[in-house]
Amino acid sequence: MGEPLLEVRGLTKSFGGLIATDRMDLDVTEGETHAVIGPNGAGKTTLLSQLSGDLRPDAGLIRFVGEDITHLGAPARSMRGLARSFQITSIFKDFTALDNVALAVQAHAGSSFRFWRPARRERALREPALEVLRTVGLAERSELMAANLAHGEQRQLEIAMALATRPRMLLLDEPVAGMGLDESQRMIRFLQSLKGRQTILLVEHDMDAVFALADRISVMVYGRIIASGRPEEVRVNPEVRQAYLGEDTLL
Amino acid sequence: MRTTIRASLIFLHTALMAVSPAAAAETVKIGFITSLSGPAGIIGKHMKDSVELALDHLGRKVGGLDVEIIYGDDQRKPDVGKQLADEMLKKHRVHFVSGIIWSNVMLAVAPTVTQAGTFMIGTNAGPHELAGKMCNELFFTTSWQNDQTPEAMGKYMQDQGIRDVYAMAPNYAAGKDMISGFKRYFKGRVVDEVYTKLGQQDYQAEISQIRAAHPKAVFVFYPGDMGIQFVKQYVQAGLREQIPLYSVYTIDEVTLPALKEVAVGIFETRYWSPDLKNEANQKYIGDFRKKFGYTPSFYGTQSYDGILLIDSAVRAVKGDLSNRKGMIAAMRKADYKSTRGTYTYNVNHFPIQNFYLLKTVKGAGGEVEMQIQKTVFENHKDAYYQDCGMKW
Amino acid sequence: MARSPRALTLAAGVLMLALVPVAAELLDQPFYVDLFRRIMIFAIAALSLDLILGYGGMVSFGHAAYLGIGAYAVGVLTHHGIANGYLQWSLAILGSALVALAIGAVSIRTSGVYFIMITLAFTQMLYYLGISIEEYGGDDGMRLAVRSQFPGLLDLRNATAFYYLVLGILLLFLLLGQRLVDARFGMVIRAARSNEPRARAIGFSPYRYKLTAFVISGAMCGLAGALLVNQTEYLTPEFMHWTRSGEIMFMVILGGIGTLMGPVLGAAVFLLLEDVLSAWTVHWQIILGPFLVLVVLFAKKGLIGLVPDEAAPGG
Amino acid sequence: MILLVLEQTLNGLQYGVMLLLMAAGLTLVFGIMNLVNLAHGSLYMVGAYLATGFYQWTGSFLASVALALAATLVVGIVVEVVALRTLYERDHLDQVLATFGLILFFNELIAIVWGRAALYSSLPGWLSGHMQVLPGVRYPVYRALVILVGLVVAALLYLMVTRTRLGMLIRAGASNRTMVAALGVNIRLLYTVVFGVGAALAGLAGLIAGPIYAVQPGMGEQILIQVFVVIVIGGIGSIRGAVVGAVIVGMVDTLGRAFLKPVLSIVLSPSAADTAGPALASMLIYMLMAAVLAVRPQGLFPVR
Amino acid sequence: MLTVDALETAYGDSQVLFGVSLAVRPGEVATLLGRNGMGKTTTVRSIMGILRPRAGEIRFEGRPIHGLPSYLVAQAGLGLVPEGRQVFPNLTVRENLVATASNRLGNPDPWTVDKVFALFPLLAARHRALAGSLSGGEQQMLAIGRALMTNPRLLILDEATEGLAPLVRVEIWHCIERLKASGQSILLVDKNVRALTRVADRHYILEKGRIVWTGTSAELAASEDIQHRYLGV
Repeated sequence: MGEPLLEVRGLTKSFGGLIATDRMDLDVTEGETHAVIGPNGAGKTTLLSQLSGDLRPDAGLIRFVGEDITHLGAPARSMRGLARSFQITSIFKDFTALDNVALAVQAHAGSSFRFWRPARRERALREPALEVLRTVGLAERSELMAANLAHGEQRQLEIAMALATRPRMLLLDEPVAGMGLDESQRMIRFLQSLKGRQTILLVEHDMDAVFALADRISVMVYGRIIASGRPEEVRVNPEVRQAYLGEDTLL
Repeated sequence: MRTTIRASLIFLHTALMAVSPAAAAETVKIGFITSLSGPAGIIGKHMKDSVELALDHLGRKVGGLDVEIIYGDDQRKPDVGKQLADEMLKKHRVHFVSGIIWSNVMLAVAPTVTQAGTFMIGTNAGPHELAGKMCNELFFTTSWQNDQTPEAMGKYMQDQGIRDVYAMAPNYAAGKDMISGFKRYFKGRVVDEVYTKLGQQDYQAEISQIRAAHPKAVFVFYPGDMGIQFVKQYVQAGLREQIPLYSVYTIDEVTLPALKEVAVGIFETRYWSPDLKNEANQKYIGDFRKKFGYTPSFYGTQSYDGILLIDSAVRAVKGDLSNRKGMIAAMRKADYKSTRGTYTYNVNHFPIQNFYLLKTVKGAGGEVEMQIQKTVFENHKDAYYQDCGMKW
Repeated sequence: MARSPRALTLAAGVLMLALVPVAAELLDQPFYVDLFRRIMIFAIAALSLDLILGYGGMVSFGHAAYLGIGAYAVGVLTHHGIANGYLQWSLAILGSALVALAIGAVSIRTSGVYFIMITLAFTQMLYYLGISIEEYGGDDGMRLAVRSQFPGLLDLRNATAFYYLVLGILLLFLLLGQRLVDARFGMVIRAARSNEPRARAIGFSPYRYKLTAFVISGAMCGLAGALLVNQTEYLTPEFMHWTRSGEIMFMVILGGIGTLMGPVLGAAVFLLLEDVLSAWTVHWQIILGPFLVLVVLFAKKGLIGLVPDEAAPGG
Repeated sequence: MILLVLEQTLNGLQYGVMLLLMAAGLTLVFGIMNLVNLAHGSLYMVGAYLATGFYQWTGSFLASVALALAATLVVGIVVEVVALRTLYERDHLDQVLATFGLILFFNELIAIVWGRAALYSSLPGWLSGHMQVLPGVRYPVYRALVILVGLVVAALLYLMVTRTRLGMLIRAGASNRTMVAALGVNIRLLYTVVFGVGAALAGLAGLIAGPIYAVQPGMGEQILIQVFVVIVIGGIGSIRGAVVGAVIVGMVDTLGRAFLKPVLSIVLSPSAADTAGPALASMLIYMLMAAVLAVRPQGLFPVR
Repeated sequence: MLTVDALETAYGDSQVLFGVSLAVRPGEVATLLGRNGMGKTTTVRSIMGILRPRAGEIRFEGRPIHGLPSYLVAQAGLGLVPEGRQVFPNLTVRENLVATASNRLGNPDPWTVDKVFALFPLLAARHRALAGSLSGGEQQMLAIGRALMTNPRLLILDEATEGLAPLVRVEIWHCIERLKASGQSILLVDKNVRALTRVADRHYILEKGRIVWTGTSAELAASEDIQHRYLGV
């Protein structure tokens, strides 16, 4: 293994008296699917938002492809190949599904300071967008308003938008949250299909999804990574079981 | 079917009648612009009531023709006045525009009206531009040129040997005219000239400055609402006993009901006073009090005079409203019963008239009123008529 | 697309506007040329506001500033004896674009109520600046000695020629606006309005686009200001009074936010209502006020919402 | 010169106190109900008219103050219940427009009832005099009283917000109204009470302003924008911010008008100072607001 | 004392609850279990009147409370400790407790600030601190104390141990046990099966907006399959 694609050192973020990220270190290697698990409120989404540039850390360093990106904003990180999905579905609700993805394509296809030609007639934007929709299985729903898609479909669209930016690394925030069993199975199968081709940092609660997808797992509690390793290692780690899965031993 | 056609024809006929200019000629249309809203609204009321009284006296006819008055509220804003004038000219097709309290409004309105070939009969504002370079044969005023009244006060104060005067006025066309008029005859030291925002209501900060400057006297021009506020606050601050106050267009029948005793002893100069003894004035004041229940002001007399002046012009051309030359010639004679007595017009269509010194006193009945003390100027001409190119 | 009810409404509206001078001539009511020219000028201002308000989600409560800048550009040059319209109007557009750039650069960093308030604050500054410059009439403002002159092209003193020029500009801006909002640029500002964090996450820096839209909008409104001062032939800081911003905003909402025809319709209905109501009673605002409240509460999509439309994607 | 500065400081304080009375209600409504209420100035106007009206009717200044305060409280509650309740859930744009509509309505209503011309309310004799503040400095009794009343009201408000249950609920509501309701507090009633109190304070400002300014339709809008500047500078929703903001704005505005011109004339030529002085003075508070927002986008005392 | 019958709730167009039915008896500790996004919090919010249910019936001590505004639901005797704690950050600890305190139903031995401090000594030490400056565990204790100060007949805790350090969680569980011992009825919403089987009497498992399993602690503890299928343990 060479240089990690993403390197986090001493990352710290607190809200008032609440320490959400506590001197955290994390490495993600090119090509792997790395899951961060932990109970709700452990600071997973806060971590992801700092990685994507939506939140400014109080201290620490984030390095991506060898470059220090700690002080870059979200758009700049997207341009460098970091794409995120949101835990609470975040799409352009009053645009069609295709528009949503085409916008993501547009952001990475030359200047958007173009004032005359209708963007909806630009094949260079529409065709790649449609292609991505096809990959996630939303091609038939492309002309529907995003707001009118089912919840699971909106989650798929969320991933499609991230993929359309052709990222080097995907940051996925609970991609199967709120999905029924069938929907989450489908999503998991789709994400499995990306494995190997796409580096993924996955924050997830659903253990089925995590163990189905992850090459490596880091366990986060109280803003800190308490253990990191291959799934089977983590599964048997007593510290993890105690901290994450229950406190029976203490009761 | 037939009735429908007939009805349509009648409708069409009426519609054509309504818009054809020939039909309009049977009525004199006068647009009267004044300030009806806000703090200055009280002045507008004086003027509007006087216009109505004038029409009563004329039997609701002007020059023998039916009359239609369109009132407009300029809100003391020149742009609003201009817009009103445009509307009166283009939408209502008025023959005369009259009224206007404020010189800044007048400067916006008068050229608009005269350029459209319509008469502008000013009944208060007299900015120096209109007396001089911008004078126009279609512009007449029944009031005065702004500088004249403060000239009288300047002369009086000069004669009294008063020195070190602090001068204040609102920051607009008339305010500057007033101070320059004052300085034309007052030769002592002007400690400071302060211009405040037109319509300002709180003068406490300025009053503090006056106190710090400790002049020998204060000269102000604060018409209408501004006068009420300024004088009250001047008294409240305890300056009245420290520094005497002289004013023009500040203490009058508009402000006295609000000021009452506070104003007693203050001097003003003016061309008119309720106690001016002539038949027209006594009739006007008597009927006005009877109809409206309060004492009229010079704003009212001027507006009343304005309607009478228009009446004299229309009468002279026997109702031929297209005869502009005839009407101009008639108005130049000032041939009507003015409340100030007889007067003549200067070449610039501004009156040549007397100016008096007035004092606020407690009258016999205990009410506070203004009384003429003496005549400061007789047949006083304004300082700008030589700049006016009109010859007649 | 071409046959949608809205397209027909647009065509009918344009036809009607084009016929106003003819009708006014026939009825011998030249006043209506003035009235409808005024309506179209405010329609341009409202349209410019809607570009950032409806499409960009920026609640600018200081749009009257650009009306003022445009008007002052014309008025000041005329005051110094330069009546050349090309120069005046270029300055109006350029000047308001620059001011919009300055105001936008600061205010777009804030959001919500603070954006409303800071745009208002800047406009108040300009308003008081206008009031204090004695040279250009201060409080009183000043008459425009002559209308802008376009030697060899047309004469604005001719009410009809001026009318058709304004109509032409309005139509041009409608077309430009349509292209703008559908082009890549428009997609970005609409996306940023719809969901700014998402727009950032896919790689757009909304700030630059919003600022550009803000500047374009300011420039358009500046031209409206240049037209307005020619219309009234009077320059006054009142053009920049905050209630004017409120009125323009109301026109947008009344007509239909986030559409191009909406602001035009809104301006027409607002000013006609004002004309009709004020002729009927001096207390017309007691009707207009509650009407405004009702529109806000119950006609969320504005009047244009009453005209059916094919589900136009990407509001 | 020192006496002049002192006197102008008093003037600034007096103006600041008026702003504070307006700002207190507005900032609470803004902060806890998230409502941009442009019509707050109308309540100020209503207070001024009612006080003037009651004074003419009763002939007693103190009685008119009491009656006008009670009446504006009622008017405020009626306005809240009838018109504003539905606006809490709307976005700021809707609120701005709807309350702009209310302004037109109120101004016109007042114009119909009292006419468009301004009313002048006079003061009873015991208030219309002046007092010796320092040797050589006389200050109007009424304005001194205004300052005193304002400071007392500010202190009471501060105690109310920091010490009482109502104050705690107001602050709690500003940060999380759902939770306040879920813990058994009738938040609607709380809103109505707060709005009523805010209205009464605006009414108090209005009736105080009556004898200083002209009582006329539209008088509320002349002060409203300044009040917005106050609460934006202070931090929306913060009473402390409103107090500090009001004093700052009152001082900056008054002292700017009084001293900017002379100060500038030291640096610039007199004619340039004549032009720039008043221009800068009237822009000063807006520049201040822009500067504060540039450095602290949530105002000086952010609520959260 | 609380019965929920065929509750349906939607956010706009998307329905989240499809007929949830459950009941809590006086003095008992019941739980609502389920993975994230299954509708647990939506159920709580619907009960509390924060969300308006589309259909179904909610009764508390025999009185229908569905459709009531949330303050009336609370006044009827329900005390909420919400998901994410939601203390008032700009109020001090003491103020948080006092601001909404009440005893409308006439608890003969009402909660006081001192009693809450006795239950959570950590809070007593910080009573003048702003709630926003507390640690997560302290905030959770404060949120529980705040709800207790309304003297509720039924206490609802939504994800009360989420994201807390193990030691703190243990303290919270001990506190709940003590409350139970004092006769307090409690509805717990959580994912923490092991701890819950000790504290609680009965369990409801929520899956995609429906109750899919009900049983006692013993039954739940015995059924590895149910635990795995619905709770991912």
